[in-house]
Amino acid sequence: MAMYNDKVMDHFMNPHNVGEIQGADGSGTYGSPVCGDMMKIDIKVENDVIKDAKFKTFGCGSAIASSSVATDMIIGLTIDEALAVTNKQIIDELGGLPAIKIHCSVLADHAIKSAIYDYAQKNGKTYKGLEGFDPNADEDEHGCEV
Amino acid sequence: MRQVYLDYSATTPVKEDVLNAMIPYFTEKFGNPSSLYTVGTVSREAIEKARGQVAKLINAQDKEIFFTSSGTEADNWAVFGIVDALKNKGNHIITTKIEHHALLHTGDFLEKHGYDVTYLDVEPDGRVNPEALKAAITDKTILISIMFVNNEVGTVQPIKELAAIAKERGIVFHTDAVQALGNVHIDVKDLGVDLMSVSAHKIYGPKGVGALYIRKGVQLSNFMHGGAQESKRRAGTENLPGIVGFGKAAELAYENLDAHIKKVSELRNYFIDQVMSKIENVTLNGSKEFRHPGNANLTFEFIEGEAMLLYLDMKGIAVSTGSACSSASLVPSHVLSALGIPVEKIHGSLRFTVGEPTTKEDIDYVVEQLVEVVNKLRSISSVSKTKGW
Amino acid sequence: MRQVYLDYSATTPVKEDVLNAMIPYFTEKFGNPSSLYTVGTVSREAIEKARGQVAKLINAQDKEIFFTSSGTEADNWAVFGIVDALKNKGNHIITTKIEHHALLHTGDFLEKHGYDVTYLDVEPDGRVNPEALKAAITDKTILISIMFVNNEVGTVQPIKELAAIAKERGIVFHTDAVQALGNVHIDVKDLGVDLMSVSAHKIYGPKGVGALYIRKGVQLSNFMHGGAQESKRRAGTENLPGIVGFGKAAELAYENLDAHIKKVSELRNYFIDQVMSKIENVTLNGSKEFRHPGNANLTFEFIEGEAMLLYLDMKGIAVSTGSACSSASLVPSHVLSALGIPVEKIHGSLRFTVGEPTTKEDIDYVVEQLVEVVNKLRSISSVSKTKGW
Ligand SMILES: Cc1ncc(COP(=O)(O)O)c(C=O)c1O
Ligand SMILES: Cc1ncc(COP(=O)(O)O)c(C=O)c1O
Ligand code: FES
Ligand code: FES
Repeated sequence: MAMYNDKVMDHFMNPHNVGEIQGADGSGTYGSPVCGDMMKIDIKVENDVIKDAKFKTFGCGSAIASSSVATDMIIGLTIDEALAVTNKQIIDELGGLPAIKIHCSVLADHAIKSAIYDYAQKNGKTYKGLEGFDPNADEDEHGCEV
Repeated sequence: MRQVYLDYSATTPVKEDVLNAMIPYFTEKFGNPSSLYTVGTVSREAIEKARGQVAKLINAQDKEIFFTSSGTEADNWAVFGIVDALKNKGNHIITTKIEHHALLHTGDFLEKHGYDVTYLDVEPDGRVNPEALKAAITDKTILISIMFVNNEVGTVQPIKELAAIAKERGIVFHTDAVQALGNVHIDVKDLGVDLMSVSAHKIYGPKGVGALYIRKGVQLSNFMHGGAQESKRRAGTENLPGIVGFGKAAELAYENLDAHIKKVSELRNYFIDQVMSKIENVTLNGSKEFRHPGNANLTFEFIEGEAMLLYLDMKGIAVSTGSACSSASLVPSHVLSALGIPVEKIHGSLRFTVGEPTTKEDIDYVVEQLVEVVNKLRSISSVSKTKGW
Repeated sequence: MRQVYLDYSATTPVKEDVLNAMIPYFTEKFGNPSSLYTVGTVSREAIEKARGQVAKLINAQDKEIFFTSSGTEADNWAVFGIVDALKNKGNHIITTKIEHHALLHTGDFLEKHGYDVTYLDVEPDGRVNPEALKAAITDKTILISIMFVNNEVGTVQPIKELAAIAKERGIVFHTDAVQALGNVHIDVKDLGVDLMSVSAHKIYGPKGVGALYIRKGVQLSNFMHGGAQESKRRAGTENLPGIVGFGKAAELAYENLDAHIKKVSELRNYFIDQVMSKIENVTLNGSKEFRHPGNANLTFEFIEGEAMLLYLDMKGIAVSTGSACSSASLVPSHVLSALGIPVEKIHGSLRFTVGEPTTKEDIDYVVEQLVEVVNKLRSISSVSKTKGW
């Protein structure tokens, strides 16, 4: 399969951190099935550190691979560090995505922010990295044209 | 690992007999068919033989067949040829929302050049309502183009009835029969069509050769300008081996038509039954009754088509999808959209096309793998029947 | 009987290596290059490889090569694509009287659709005078199309100089290089052309595949509308084996270019010398210096070309003629006419083109037979040097 590199294919075929966390500290959903991609992410937080993250994704190969690698990346990071993760880093971690699939990585990046936003809301916390973030904002950024 | 190709509507392998027929025309019998010496006349005769073979498959006269480089070229020629020839008569064209891009994008181009194009809606099963066609005709209508068999959902149109409506109003009728050829019975005389596009690579012939049937007496402008080939109607040195291969493939399709239809439709039906009984939340898109014999277009809810396609590819299985995620422009299938299928369901659609080489063992293997893939992707998915979309 | 094909400008046989490269793509590796699964991506990669091979032969970037179904299609696309894209800028095109019909008939069509087309005269050797080009340019000129190497008399144009004139005036420059490819050195960057047409079957590749070089940044409308193939610029399922064959033929032509030119030009010169020394009242048409390496276009006075052609064919020799008697429309060669050759002489013209498989023995045989044929026909003829025309 020449469309995706081996690393993407591996994360797609054997995704890490699939599932849901019972009693999650934060939970966020981003995207819409109408756009063809929707990711839900649950996080477990202790002392501002993400102890665990799990995802469920409706979407294409690169959406699933991005979800897998993004959850891998944030486990063990502080909230501030996790908020600093960009879709560019997700792409780099995957060893690159086809240009047309870049938006699928944006999905993962936004889903993480949404989950942290939920955690912040529930715990009355504020993070610099969430400034200006609106989990319900228009999704024009990730390329859905429907 | 077993390799199962189930995308015969995308393209077919060239049959051994077809390739063998072609081979001599690359090397020894390579003459330019326009040349007057023997090496050339041998080529000319080979082309005329192929013309007869293609004509026979659709019950046309030999001289009503004009070879082109593809189904796409035949579609372009039909449309541009008629609008140019009849530009003093009108500027309105009628086609449908479910045509191949060869028609749709030609229509878009014409719209930018002062033409009016009506894209007819279709019924939920993909059929054109003859009353809708009648209602769309105006005094300015110069061409009606409606595809014979749809490439995604396989719906077969009532071409004879639709062509009769055109004829009554004195309007030229074209049909894109690229998917129909070799898969349904075609008799141009009985159908009463004026123009018909076909392509070799969908009937186990080579890629890069097609034909336009032009009913005797129909006037249309040339599309490809240059040399005097094809009775001066289509220029360019003939794709000699390709045309010979098209002829041979047409001959085989003619001899084999009933057996082919029986075989692929039985396997296709078995496939659909198996899938439906083993996987939940699956729907069949298109028409049950009026359908390409090999086509099964299915929606697997709650998961996305490109992901399924890639998984299946890892298991040696080749299929296609109408999902937006798999298209270069991220637009969901225009055909499934026109059938009124909601976008989230289009994302989960796969097209399987059974072909002549397909066996029951192939189907059993695909069903088995499909169950696994669908279960796996559904277990990853953020949507499900209980959670809803 | 010896068979000697001396019409390599009409078409060439496919080389064994080229055919072998193509074969797998008819049967096992038959996937549609647009398909996402492995069977499709294998095809896509084969096409990209071929694109690189063709690009290298003319020193283009890979992505500047767009495959078409023929040189004819490339010519049509270049012209229609530019006139549509630049229709707000002007409606005047400049080309020459000696172009291939793919250009001339496209020009005729445009003239019927409100365009002005200037067909430049040429010098007696077939070359375009750069001053004549300059003089023909108007404020409305949007395209200049001048062929690189003429197919009948083999004259090579000063393309670099002509393209520079176009560039200075900001006009798009196209060249039909169908006869040039593989026969002269081509470097599109050095030449400064915007568009260039080529065809596989003139360089020992298959019939039915060509390409248009589109310099990066040149805007032109699509000609073939439909699917997203060729970066959305040329629709239609790709002629996969044909493209692979074109790639291989281009690779071989690249490796072999200097040796090819040396070999065919030496044989061609030997042929001309032999004919001239053994037959009287023969003239060479075209340019001595600026000439296709394999081309010998000769006029045999007092006799008619079709008759010579048929006689030679009886002796296993394949050549072509510019005689009106051999053309479907009974019009003498427009190229020889444009060179100012009188009609009665055009009737006696034969085009011989030497190719890679040609041997010295072939040439000796042809000369021997030619002497006989010319003598025989002259003995029958009602005209002669002494009697006059
Ligand atoms: C219905 C239909 N029309 C036209 C075409 C175009 O034919 P071709 O691939 O020969 O250009 C296809 C297949 O690609 C098709 O399925
Ligand atoms: C100069 C020239 N241009 C264009 C063409 C047309 O190319 P094709 O035969 O590939 O259509 C030819 C040959 O036929 C030619 O010699
Ligand atoms: S989810 Fe649609 S392109 Fe990735
Ligand atoms: S002499 Fe017979 S066609 Fe010219």
